[in-house]
Amino acid sequence: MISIEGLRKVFTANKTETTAVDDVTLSIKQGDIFGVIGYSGAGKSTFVRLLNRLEEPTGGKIFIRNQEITALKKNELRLARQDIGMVFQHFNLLWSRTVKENIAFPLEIAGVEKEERNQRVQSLIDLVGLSGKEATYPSQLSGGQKQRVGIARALANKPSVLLCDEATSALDPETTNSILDLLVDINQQLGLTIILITHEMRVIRKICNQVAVMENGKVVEHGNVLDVFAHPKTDVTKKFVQQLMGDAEAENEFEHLVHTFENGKLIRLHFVGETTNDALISKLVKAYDIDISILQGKITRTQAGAYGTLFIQMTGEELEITKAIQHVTEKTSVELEVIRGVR
Amino acid sequence: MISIEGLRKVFTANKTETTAVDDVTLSIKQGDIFGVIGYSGAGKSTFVRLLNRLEEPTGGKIFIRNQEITALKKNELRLARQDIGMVFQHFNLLWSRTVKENIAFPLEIAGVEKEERNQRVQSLIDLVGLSGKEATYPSQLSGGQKQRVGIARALANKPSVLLCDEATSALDPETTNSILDLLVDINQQLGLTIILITHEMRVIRKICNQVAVMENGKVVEHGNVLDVFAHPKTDVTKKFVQQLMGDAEAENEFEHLVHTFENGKLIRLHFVGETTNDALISKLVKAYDIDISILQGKITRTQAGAYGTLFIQMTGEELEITKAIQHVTEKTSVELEVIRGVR
Amino acid sequence: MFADLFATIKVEDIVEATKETFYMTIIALIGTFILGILLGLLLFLTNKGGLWENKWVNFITATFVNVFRAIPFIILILLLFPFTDFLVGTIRGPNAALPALIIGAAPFYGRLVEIALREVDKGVIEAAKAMGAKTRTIIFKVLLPEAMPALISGLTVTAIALIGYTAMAGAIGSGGLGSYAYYSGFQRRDFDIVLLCSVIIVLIVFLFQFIGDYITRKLDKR
Amino acid sequence: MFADLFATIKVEDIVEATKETFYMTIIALIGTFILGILLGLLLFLTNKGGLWENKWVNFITATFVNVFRAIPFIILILLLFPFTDFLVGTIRGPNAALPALIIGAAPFYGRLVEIALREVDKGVIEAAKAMGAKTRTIIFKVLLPEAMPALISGLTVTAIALIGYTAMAGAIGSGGLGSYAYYSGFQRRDFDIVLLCSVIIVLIVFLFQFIGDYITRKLDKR
Amino acid sequence: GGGEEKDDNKITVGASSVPHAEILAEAKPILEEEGITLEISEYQDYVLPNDDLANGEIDANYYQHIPFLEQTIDDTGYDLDYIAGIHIEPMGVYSKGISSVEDIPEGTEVIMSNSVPDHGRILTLFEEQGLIKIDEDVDKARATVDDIVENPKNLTFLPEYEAAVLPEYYEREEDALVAINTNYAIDAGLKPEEDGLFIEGDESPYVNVLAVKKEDKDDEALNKLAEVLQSEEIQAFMREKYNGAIVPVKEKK
Ligand SMILES: Nc1ncnc2c1ncn2[C@@H]1O[C@H](COP(=O)(O)OP(=O)(O)OP(=O)(O)O)[C@@H](O)[C@H]1O
Ligand SMILES: Nc1ncnc2c1ncn2[C@@H]1O[C@H](COP(=O)(O)OP(=O)(O)OP(=O)(O)O)[C@@H](O)[C@H]1O
Ligand SMILES: [Mg+2]
Ligand SMILES: [Mg+2]
Repeated sequence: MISIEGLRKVFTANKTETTAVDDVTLSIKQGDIFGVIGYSGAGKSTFVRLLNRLEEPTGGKIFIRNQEITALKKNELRLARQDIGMVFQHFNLLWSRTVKENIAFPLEIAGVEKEERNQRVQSLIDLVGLSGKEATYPSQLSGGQKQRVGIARALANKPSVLLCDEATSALDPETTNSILDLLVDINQQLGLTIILITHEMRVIRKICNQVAVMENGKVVEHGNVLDVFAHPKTDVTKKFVQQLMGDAEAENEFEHLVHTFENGKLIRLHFVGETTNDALISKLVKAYDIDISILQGKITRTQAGAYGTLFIQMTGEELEITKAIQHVTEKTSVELEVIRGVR
Repeated sequence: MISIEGLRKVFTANKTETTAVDDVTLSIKQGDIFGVIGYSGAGKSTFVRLLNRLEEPTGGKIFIRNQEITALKKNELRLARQDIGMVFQHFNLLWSRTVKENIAFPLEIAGVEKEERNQRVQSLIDLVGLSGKEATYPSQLSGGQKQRVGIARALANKPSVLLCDEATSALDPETTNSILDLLVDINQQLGLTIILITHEMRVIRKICNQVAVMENGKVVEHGNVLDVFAHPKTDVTKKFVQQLMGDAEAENEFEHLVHTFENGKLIRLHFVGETTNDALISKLVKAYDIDISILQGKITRTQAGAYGTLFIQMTGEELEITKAIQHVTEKTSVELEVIRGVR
Repeated sequence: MFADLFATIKVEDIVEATKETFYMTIIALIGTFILGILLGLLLFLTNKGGLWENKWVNFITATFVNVFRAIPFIILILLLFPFTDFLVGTIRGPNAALPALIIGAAPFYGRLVEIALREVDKGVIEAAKAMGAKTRTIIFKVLLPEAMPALISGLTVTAIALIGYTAMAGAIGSGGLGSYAYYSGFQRRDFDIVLLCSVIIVLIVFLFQFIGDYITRKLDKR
Repeated sequence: MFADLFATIKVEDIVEATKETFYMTIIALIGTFILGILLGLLLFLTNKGGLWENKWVNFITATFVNVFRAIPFIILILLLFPFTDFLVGTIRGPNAALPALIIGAAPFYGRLVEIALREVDKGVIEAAKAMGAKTRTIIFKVLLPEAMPALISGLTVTAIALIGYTAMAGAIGSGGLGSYAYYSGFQRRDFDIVLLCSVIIVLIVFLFQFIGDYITRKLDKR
Repeated sequence: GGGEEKDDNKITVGASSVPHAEILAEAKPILEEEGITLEISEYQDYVLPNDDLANGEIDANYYQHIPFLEQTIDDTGYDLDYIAGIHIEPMGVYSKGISSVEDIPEGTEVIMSNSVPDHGRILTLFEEQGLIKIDEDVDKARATVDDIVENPKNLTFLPEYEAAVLPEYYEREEDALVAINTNYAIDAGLKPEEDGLFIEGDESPYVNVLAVKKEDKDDEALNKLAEVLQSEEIQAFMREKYNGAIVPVKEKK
């Protein structure tokens, strides 16, 4: 569907060059929901803007549906763009148009008839929860309302590719969920391919099947969401995964755990998705003469099984504890790390 | 510190009235980090903008440090505002000024001397991670970089109150964390009072001690973060809490759990923060002849003890299971809900 | 009392002059609006980074605009005689003044249009581009509507400048208040006429300003 | 060849006229800039929803601006004689034209300033207010810098209109290319002079336009 | 242009509004009795009436004096002529601070109209007073400031002011000499005979004429118009209405 080869973008400002996107090679399949994550300034927005050539690449090629976007003439590009929806980080609504007229705009561009236009616009307004605000001008909307207009506008022309630049960052979780559900719906029903920049791992986890992690303009890791998250290779990815797993906070409060729970061993268990380990704690407690307290952590159900991290406290005889640890490391796929030994 | 009485704001547009903030009465103590959450369009931005009178209230009173903000004359208001920092949802940077000059702006207004100004600006630039971008104009920054400039600008004049309108929504988790740490630091060292709108429960949980939930212009719930989250009363709050606890997703995948785990009882355990319950599972397994698998859930460490929800599967004799359940309900503070009985 | 104060004034002459001023200003304004928008768009679109970026067209348009802005109005009127004769069929009277008024004012308005278009948010133009809009669509549905308040304010300014120009068009017998004030009033030291004409001109200016401000305010939804 | 073509032209006269045009335009432009910014700010700030919202001051400023924009230039020059005499000490020559040029052009530039200020992002003004900025600070550190590209473009437009006005100031012996072209060229049917003067005027216009565009581009960091 | 299908009994005459158009208006009813319809077309400009006459837009014009007409013919090659001279608008030199020609100090400034056709006329006046001498080889009517060969009092001639503004300079510039067309002087409340330092007499060559195309010189209706304009009735009207600013003449070509 989309294939990208050696894409580069260099900005020159005040005589210094910034390589915003650096030699990115990727391919995205039809129907993928492709997440892009990375630190602020990593080049995510620039990357997405290159895809529909809002920025002209400094180098590299982009193919969408076997059409070489980077080689298109002005008019061909125009037509190709009608099939690519885009949600902007800063909304970019026309202040001179009402909510309704803003959403109708891409339909006017594509020459959709008035009756159908009205119908589609109305159903989109309902979908994004803006009924009653049809005749309102953007300046009278809240941030999230503006963003929803932007999303409705991007979907109006039933594009086959949707580019989202932090489309839900101004939205509360409830609205985010309903928007994401909407996207998944369209994705499944019409095979819409979505490329989505986000800072919220929750969004990635909820709807993406592919993910790319960017750092300093480079894609440092990409692939299946579960693969990437289960075995993060780079520091960036690890940091992001920690957010999802709630470890980021755990890390910060580590000291606190160490001090609060003075007896027994503090252990981190890392479940990597196997159903056989579901009753692990129960088994350990029965098999060995120890007690286990669950201090903190998060377990998530994935298709493959439980996945996540738990901090536990094991108390009991030193020997029993050692045996239990041995059991875990030798007989299960759970990764175990002793944070502090018995005092 | 801040006390708000019967605050109201009604917008009139196209002859229809919108009550954006509806009779809000609240008080916020010095040094509080006060979170405001609510759906898009709930009136959060309007509420915060009323606090420094960027919007004139339709009714009600606001006191900050015993000064009646709503009664101040123009010049008094001006001076009062120099002590209130504000981070805008849409950044509102001056495009004609570089990063450095933007951050220096409130200092120029407050008449801080050049040397000290430069020094403070530089240290803020370092703190928000924009070193090297000092001389860049906003149009050449990424979304998150702009937001960080906005944050640095709001902090520049060492205000005693900081109003943040989704100050971290354009930021990746890592940067968000560092900004939040910065805020907590200032809060602790200088007693800065922070009022913070956010959609990210993570942010609330990480730094807020007080929270208010808004819906349709009204504050439907407020108080200590733990209290509000442990016993959410309204639907809105419950929805938000579910996000924090990872239940939102759990709810969605509930069906899936029910089908996958066909034996035993499916049970939801809700820990409400008591250290005595830490080893609950371990105890149950030992005391009764049952096995417990942890399917999904999240446990968070709070000052008061473990807090969170776990979905577990209990297998074993019907009788033993019943006893175990009885034990939990009668002898612990853990809330238990049987989702599906034994098949 | 009024009759006393303005004893020497012929009311019908003043009415006639007022009509002529209105006639010339309004027709010229329509022409200026159309031609000015065209010139302004051309300047904006062919400029560096514009949708039709084209150094040469930009240079030629700029030259055209600058040349006609620079020529003293009285010389312009005379230079345009052959053109006026061809277009209007006469080189005297109010109608003959129109081509010169339009060609004198349009380059000026064109520059104001260019300035207004430059203030349109780049992000919005980008959004339209991303939707695959034709340049025509961008012009008519984005650039012009988004710039409309500034375009109308600019038109108001131009309208008032045009009222000033009509005074000079008196040289070719186009009449109007300005030339009536100058030739029948000022040249003959009849300051009652100058005063009365000036008051009427000021009232007309206020009228245009009021209408312009009203429309601008109605259109501005920011 | 040049000497041949323009046999009748006295080079020193043309040089002198060019100097006078430059002199009048530049001095008047400085005055216009200052007075126009003042008027534009006053119009903007006292307008509905402005920082100094004040119906009456706004009305009075608008009246002042409109009256002076409406008076035909030649009449304006004469009305200003006592004022000019007091201020400049003479009512003849290039210096005597300055007050009329400035008072004729400033209201016009004032309107352009108002339009430019209206285009400044409301959010940025709000940010400054939230920081507790004095109105003075908002004016000098927010409104003017943020509107600067449009202010300079508007000044360029005004400068070129001023060049046109200097031609009319010839009536009081201020010299300059425009009146030289009309009196020594056009009146005597010496079209070489008209042509040469026009070419020089166009070149001056281009010069102003070029400088204006350059500054605008440099300042515009959006 | 309306030249082709000429109606013998209808003539269109271009004129400056004051006094020419007013004089024509006075003549209109008299001509009407003779069966001639007179249409008056007013001009504010000095170049167009001759252009219009040459290309047949109008049948005659009445706004210029003979030297101006001759210069136009020289400059453009138009085939124009005149039927009769009607009146003179004498040029006068005024000053608030200087009371006689003898008292004119060294280096006095002379403020004069920027209308080129007036320049020769004013300089001739100065020459008649013995204040300057104009180059012998130059046609006096076309003399410019550059043609002065002797200027014993070192007068500074400033030929660059709008004619209508001149009375203002008379009021405000006491030490200068101001050359003012009589019509402007009168409108400004000056009395030429009393206030003028020196003034043109009726021997002046600057006679305002009824100009026509050469081919129309013998046109009946136009000659009739000339006759009416020179009639006692119209001449009396001129004397009375413009009390001294206009001197009627009866010159015939
Ligand atoms: N200037 C205005 N005129 C009219 N209505 C307005 C105006 N500003 C806001 N509103 C309305 O007031 C309500 C509250 O808006 P507000 O911006 O406070 O919401 P919010 O809670 O900040 O939402 P979000 O999370 O989407 O930013 C919305 O329904 C909005 O449409
Ligand atoms: N027009 C420009 N001129 C110069 N540099 C630019 C320009 N646009 C972006 N950059 C730089 O390119 C880099 C990447 O920017 P980009 O907007 O792609 O980041 P991002 O990943 O979207 O960040 P964020 O999450 O903060 O939005 C940044 O360092 C930014 O400063
Ligand atoms: Mg971005
Ligand atoms: Mg908001």
